[in-house]
Amino acid sequence: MPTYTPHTPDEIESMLEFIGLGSLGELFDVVPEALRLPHDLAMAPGIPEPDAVAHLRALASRNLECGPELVCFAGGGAYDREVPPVTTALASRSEFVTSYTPYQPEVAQGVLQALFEFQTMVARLAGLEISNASLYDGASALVEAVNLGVSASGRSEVWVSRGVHPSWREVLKTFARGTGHVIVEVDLDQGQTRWPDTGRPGVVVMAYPNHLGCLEDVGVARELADSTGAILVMAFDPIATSVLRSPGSWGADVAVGEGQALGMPLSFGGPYLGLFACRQEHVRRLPGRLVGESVDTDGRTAYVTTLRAREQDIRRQKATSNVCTNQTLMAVTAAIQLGWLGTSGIAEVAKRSALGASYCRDLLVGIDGVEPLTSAPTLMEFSLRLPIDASTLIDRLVDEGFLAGIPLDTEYTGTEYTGSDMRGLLVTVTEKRTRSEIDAFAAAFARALR
Amino acid sequence: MPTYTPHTPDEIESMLEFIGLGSLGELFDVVPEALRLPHDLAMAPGIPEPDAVAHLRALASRNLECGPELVCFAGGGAYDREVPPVTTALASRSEFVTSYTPYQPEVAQGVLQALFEFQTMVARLAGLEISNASLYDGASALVEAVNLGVSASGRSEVWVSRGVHPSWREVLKTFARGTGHVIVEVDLDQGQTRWPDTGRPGVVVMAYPNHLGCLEDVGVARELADSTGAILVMAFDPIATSVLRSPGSWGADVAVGEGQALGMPLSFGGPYLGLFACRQEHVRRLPGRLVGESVDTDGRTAYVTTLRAREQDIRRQKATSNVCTNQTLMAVTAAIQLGWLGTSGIAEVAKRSALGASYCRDLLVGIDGVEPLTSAPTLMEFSLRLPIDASTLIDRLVDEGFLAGIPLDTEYTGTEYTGSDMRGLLVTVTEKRTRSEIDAFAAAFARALR
Amino acid sequence: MGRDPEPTIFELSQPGRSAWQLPTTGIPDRPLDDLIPPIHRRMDRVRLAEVSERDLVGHFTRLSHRQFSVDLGAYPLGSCTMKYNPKAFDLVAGIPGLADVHPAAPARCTQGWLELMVEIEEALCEITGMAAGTLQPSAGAAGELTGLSLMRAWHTAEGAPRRKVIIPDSSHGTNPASVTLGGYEAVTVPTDERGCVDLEMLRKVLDEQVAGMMLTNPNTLGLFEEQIVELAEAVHGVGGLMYYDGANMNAILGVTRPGDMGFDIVHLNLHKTFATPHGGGGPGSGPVLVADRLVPFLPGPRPVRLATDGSQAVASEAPDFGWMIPERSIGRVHSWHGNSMVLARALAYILVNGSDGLRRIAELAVLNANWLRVRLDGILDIPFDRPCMHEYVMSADSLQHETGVKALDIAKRLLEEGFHAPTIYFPLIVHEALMIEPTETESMQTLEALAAAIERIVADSRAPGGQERCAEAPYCTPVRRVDEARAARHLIATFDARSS
Amino acid sequence: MGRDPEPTIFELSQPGRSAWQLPTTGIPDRPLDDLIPPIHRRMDRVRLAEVSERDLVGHFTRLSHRQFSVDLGAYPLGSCTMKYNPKAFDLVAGIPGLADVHPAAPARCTQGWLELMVEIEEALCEITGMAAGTLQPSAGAAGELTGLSLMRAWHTAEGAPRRKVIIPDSSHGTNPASVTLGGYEAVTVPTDERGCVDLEMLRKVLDEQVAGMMLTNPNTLGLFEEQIVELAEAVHGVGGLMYYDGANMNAILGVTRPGDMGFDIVHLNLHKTFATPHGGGGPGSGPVLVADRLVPFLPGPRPVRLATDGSQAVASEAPDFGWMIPERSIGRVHSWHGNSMVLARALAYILVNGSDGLRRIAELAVLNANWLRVRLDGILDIPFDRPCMHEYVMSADSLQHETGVKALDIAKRLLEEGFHAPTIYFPLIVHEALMIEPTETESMQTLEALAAAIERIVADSRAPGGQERCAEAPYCTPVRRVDEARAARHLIATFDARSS
Ligand SMILES: Cc1ncc(COP(=O)(O)O)c(C=O)c1O
Ligand SMILES: Cc1ncc(COP(=O)(O)O)c(C=O)c1O
Repeated sequence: MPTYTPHTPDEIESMLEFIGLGSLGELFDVVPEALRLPHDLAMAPGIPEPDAVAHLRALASRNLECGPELVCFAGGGAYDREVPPVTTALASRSEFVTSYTPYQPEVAQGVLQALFEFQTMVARLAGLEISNASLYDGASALVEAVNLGVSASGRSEVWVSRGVHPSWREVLKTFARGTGHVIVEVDLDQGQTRWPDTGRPGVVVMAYPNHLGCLEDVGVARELADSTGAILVMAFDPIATSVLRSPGSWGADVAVGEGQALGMPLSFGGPYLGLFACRQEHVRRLPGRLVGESVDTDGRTAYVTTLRAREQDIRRQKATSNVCTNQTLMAVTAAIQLGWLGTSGIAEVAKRSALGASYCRDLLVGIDGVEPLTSAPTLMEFSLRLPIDASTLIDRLVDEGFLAGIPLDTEYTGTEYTGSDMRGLLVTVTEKRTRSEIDAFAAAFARALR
Repeated sequence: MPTYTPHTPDEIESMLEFIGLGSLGELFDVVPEALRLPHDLAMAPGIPEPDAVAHLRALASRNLECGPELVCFAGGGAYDREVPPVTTALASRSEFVTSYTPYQPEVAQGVLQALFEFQTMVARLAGLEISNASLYDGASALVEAVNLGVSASGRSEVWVSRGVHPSWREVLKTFARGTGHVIVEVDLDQGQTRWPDTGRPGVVVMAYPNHLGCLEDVGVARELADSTGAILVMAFDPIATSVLRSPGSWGADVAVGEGQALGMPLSFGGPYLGLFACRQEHVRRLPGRLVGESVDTDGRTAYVTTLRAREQDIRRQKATSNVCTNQTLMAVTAAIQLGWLGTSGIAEVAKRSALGASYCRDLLVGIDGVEPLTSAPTLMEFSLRLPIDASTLIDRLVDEGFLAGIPLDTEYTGTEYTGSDMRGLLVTVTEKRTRSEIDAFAAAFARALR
Repeated sequence: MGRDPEPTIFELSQPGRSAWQLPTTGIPDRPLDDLIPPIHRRMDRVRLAEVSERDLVGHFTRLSHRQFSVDLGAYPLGSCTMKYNPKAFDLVAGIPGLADVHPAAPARCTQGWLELMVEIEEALCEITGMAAGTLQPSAGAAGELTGLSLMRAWHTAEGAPRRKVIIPDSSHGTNPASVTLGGYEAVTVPTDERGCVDLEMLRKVLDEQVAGMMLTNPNTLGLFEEQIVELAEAVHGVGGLMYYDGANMNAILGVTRPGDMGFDIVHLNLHKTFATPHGGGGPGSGPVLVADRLVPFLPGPRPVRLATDGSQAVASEAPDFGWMIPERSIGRVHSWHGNSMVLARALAYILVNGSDGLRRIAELAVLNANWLRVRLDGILDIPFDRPCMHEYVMSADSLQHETGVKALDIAKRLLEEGFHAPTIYFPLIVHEALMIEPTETESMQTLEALAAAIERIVADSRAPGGQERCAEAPYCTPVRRVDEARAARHLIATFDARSS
Repeated sequence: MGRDPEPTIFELSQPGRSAWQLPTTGIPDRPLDDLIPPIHRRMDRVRLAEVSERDLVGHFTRLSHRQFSVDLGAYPLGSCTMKYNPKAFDLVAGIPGLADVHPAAPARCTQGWLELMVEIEEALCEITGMAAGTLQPSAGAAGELTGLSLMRAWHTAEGAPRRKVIIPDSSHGTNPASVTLGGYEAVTVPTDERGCVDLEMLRKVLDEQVAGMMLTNPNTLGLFEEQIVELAEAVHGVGGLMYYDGANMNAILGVTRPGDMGFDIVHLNLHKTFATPHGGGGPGSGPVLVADRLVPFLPGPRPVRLATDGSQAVASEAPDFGWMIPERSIGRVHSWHGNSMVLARALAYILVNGSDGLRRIAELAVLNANWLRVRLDGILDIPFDRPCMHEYVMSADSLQHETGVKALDIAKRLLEEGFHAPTIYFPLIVHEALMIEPTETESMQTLEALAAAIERIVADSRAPGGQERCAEAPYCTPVRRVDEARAARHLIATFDARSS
């Protein structure tokens, strides 16, 4: 029984003796006899660590990971971006990895200062005054933003553009059943949300770029929010925003995003990072942790979690959110990655992605039967209408060594031409994709449709 | 030109101005014009780090590494042993990796204490009082030991058993041309060194286990040393010694070894770790660094490099050795690995290796035409006489996914039966080899000889 | 080395400096204005820090030296299970076949991940005695909200959603917060003098509007709810569901199971019980396991074994894996499939420990806590002084009355002894609470050192000048006591707010 | 957190505790006595530490917090080139296709490694202006001894091995030590008032017994030997060979080359110039490059490009690689092929920098040193006050006379300012020497902070009580000034010697 516990048999005996017990079993005398498991758990006994690692390796070998064998053109909120070894090395430092929530600031300045820097960077990206210290993922950030919006506007009708990631909308709907928010989904037309003319939403939600990769005129949504007194929540991409107008400059009240692109591997969907920024006036409604600067008794700069009276451990049922453990290590990672990228690097990543996407789109729409799904401007992702089902195409391209993209639901393509097939495809190009990869991809794409 | 330098063009300009120069080129005005390179170095300009890493990966992919694709039965001083992730993680801590030689003990207690623990562990393994803080590799440790022995005995004739690793002997001979030591190589017979009856060596050198994997009766060498007043230098294996009589208990004056097996990957031969232990009386002749315990001005325990008057930076041409930079990080790694193994683990590694070797030898000598090269007892390595050239066999077995071992020179097999072929093979089994791997190896071995 | 203040990265920044290097793509360059219409172009450059790679490394390495962690010492933070996180599993997280898999890749490219998820779900079901589960929730609180959503879906399907959820007054703050977010009213039941839920009082608040009850067992006092069967029966009696907050599961692994106690919904904190590192406050993972009758409501898509006809297959009969959306699913609760890499680490931990090792974890966690409880007997108050499970609560109440030294002061003094502080002022029902959870990975020698440190601190509290010394502590941590009130009063939450 | 003393691992040890876990092999068990004859059996168990994995991690993590490093701050240690070590190359060292290759595997399994070695040898030849080389030496000193062996082989082949090797009085200690080990007598030539080798004095000691001369250029005063051509001519004139100690190569990368200066043998310190980390004192790598006429004597086996007929091919013409033993090889100087993984890191560094980047390194290293020299002008003595290369030497001689504060004291005070100390008391020819090498990876801001710290310390030396304050420093490092004399007097070099 190899484990990570230090106790030798002698020590166990002496410890038991010290507390007046005769066996380890007696420790559980307080558990009613009937509840005590009469047998071992129905699972194998422990195996040595190297065997367990080998098992996980064997599982891993049943996956086909993105890399030279499967060149990645899929995105949709999870991006195959350059993560330099320096980011991984720093974020792996065990002081960051194996610490708890910084409840004792005197011995947690490392994490606290990194979070303070993270908050500053996210606020700057979003063009807003306040950022929290992370949420679980893009979807949970959206849920929290809508909760804030409803609370701030006092109205629970939430208009959500279908440009918002379908999974995020689904999560929103799951939890809206509890909060009682009324979620109204709003269609896109040519990649742009067609907001209703009438009605009085408490919150308006849109994405920029949206799930089709399109850049919408956010001004329209801002006007809608102004005219109805709604809170404008904008889902943004932290890389794209380095070359696009920021949520703040578009007038968003709250900006949320998926932060995975800031140094996290794809990891089959997690752990990722929920970004959350808002205007100063909403700070007391902020969900999650917030780090503030203060001083210690010697007057030295020190960081500490603050405005704690919003949080569940203090406010309990009146808290702004229930979030406790969230994604601190990912926030630290993002701070490191953003430090590595810096002002010039982040814009370079966005630019290279955009150049690659434009180059790739030109090749793909040149293929017989392939059409752009919309004419709206796009940046690093774009959507296509295919002559066949997207899953079929993706499948064929896997055989050629490409992950072609993400199928788009019929909510985007309509069923007129396609029956129940999903003939929309979202294609993503990151700064890692080379010209020769794109050329080979386009050629394989054409072959797969022949 | 991507580099790791921080200087912006503005800063370069202002720094040049501060020192009164107009251009970077002027910094080299002190270099005679005729010596200044008139052109760039004839190599490609810099490439981005990810491209360079990709280049190294491409090179790596042209190797066939030990692992499931090439199951390793080769040893001979470089062993495919279990290196747990915990050893790698701790030894990779950047405080250990990116520090210099601990010249300033006040800020180098981490490395110094780790070396103090390393010295203790090596001394205990060797059964001797003193160990230094590392040398380059096994061969260099042997060279230093012989230098110590000659200096201690005052006689420069060195008898070296052919049981000592052939490469180490070669290194010894390379440098003996400078020191003027007379190296006399002594043959093995049935795996045991046949020491000459007459003569008066200053140093006697043998290996235990020796290069054929055999355990020799070290008592004979000890008697020889006693009767001639020679210093007995013993090459030992740090893992094997956990179940074998230690150099100290055999009466060795100096023990040297290759420490790679203590947590270092194969790494195509380096960086490895030279182990060096000796009796207390030789401490002032010790080569390399030595860490001692002392106190600081507040009386707290503190570690520091000591008996520095032996070293080149103080004693210059009278130093015991010229070694300066050596293998500190490997010594720290070994201390961690030995901490992980502990008393029970190291013996378990030796035992499992011996069990595997015995199981494997039984299978291999059962193959038609394969004979044991000697009848001497062996532990984790054993040598065979083959019906064909060893390189040919190794080559065939690579095709089957096995690295069969290391060819043995004709100095071990004699040329009577074999002409100039090398028909000896040294086979090694470590604790990582499973029964099914050994079974498959033996089957492939038999097939390869058919 | 850790003691010096570290400037922010923004103060290290110099215009024009950079660290990034990107791979060569060979794609022809074009101006961004060709690609982005003017109304979408950001006018300014995003001001991030501009540092060299060397300065980046220096900065974050120095910051790490200002941070305590499990790897530096014991972390007896009650309710948090800060056990040792095996280093081997960091390596698992780096395997490209796990790390570089896109979450939207087709199932044929992700069979290994799907199998891994099914494997851990099955293991967690066995450990908790439940039927099936979801791996999507990112942490305990997310699990709670998911569980409450399942409760709502169940009652809705049964007729009406109900209004109230019962929680004990000792419960963790996430419980009431989740109850509110789940659309319920939190009804609190008091703790009795034995430190358990007051069964009589519970019976009084039970009615047909009660959707269920949330409970940790052992509870946040570290005590086993001995009347758990009666509690569950009472709640079930009015048609309510029992929700198990698994934060304290470490105490009972392989000993007893929530499912056997009568719970219908369980969340686990993999980042506590299953040794995945806390990362300074996350990532976690909070899978939710449920009884049979709730399986159809689980979030989807769920990873499942597939029979040859593409339907869900029974355990280990089928080699293929796929996704399935439960019939009456409440829907997704995560952008993708959950914190997958945390699941991979937890599975490795479960495999290494196995049935025997998991039980041993509980035994030694409970042994350690009881040893410490007995060892410190008489040093501080122990409000509920009877055999505890994996943690127990002390109180500095008497000490505070006698000397003025508070739980907070003791916590701060411990920080300079090489230990993290225990959880303090929780649970709320104990005055001057200090909640200690040593975990099974600490040795007897470490426990003795911790006990000796507490003893010394308490003794010094009573010595002349003790109160002042304690109130001033800590002295030699990277910073000294931080002015929390000032941080809230004069909010500086970004570098840009500094000067304003 | 770094300030507390850490017990040795032996004090953490408890009998019967363990951390190890080994893979299952399935090989039937047998008693060891079946396998090992009694006379070979160790009677006792080796006493190693017996600790849990958790305690192992705690111990070495805490030790790491008691250790300064480049990643924590500037390390202006003259003659050591403590530049930033790019993290990406740690990743290179972990690639299984490099890390898990057995050094005795047949060449068909190691083509990648052979190519890598040929590539770096070619790059180093171009950088130094030499014809070919060996990658075997593990560090600079090993390179020196290899070089001296080559010298001996050359002269032996020419007729007789000769007796003497000339070194300047400013030379590094390894030079004279290697000379002795190489079987030569070291003859010292003095430094002239400009800080260079005194050419006249050199001429006086030159005769037919001189095998060669060892020299660094820039020398250990950080000055370029302006008369290098004349020096080389003089040595060559008596049939001697010129040996280039490459420790200071960082100053002249891409600017000038030892080969062009007239050197015949060159060693490089990859762990200095080519940014491979020093590892607390190693591993290093000290390749030796030589002029054409010495190539046949190089150590073997050498990695080479192979022509189709199996002979050595010329550059990049052939895709195959193999081993070749030079005709008149001096033999091996390493157990295997050298510190291969250090070579891999160095190659990556050379590729990233390329021809343009390498020169830029030299420029900025020299710029930084000169900036600091001018910045600190007048603060301490600068014995040879003229434009320096990548480092320069200051002296605390006047300060010591004036205040009693020594170079050692200044060094110790710097330690608490977040900097490593400069090299002190070297070169030996400068009293109270402080040798500063900032390297190119430190920013102007860091240099200014270093200069300001030195300025403050010097000012404080002169303030009342300054001498005492300085003599007592450092105050807040993990330990304070260590009693080095006591360590030597009462030697405790193992834990077991403690009590004795
Ligand atoms: C008893 C209890 N319940 C729930 C939680 C919430 O778990 P998480 O932090 O993972 O959201 C915690 C965490 O501290 C806890 O201790
Ligand atoms: C000038 C000089 N020469 C030689 C050496 C020796 O190099 P190594 O330490 O790699 O053996 C050094 C190292 O400090 C040095 O500075």
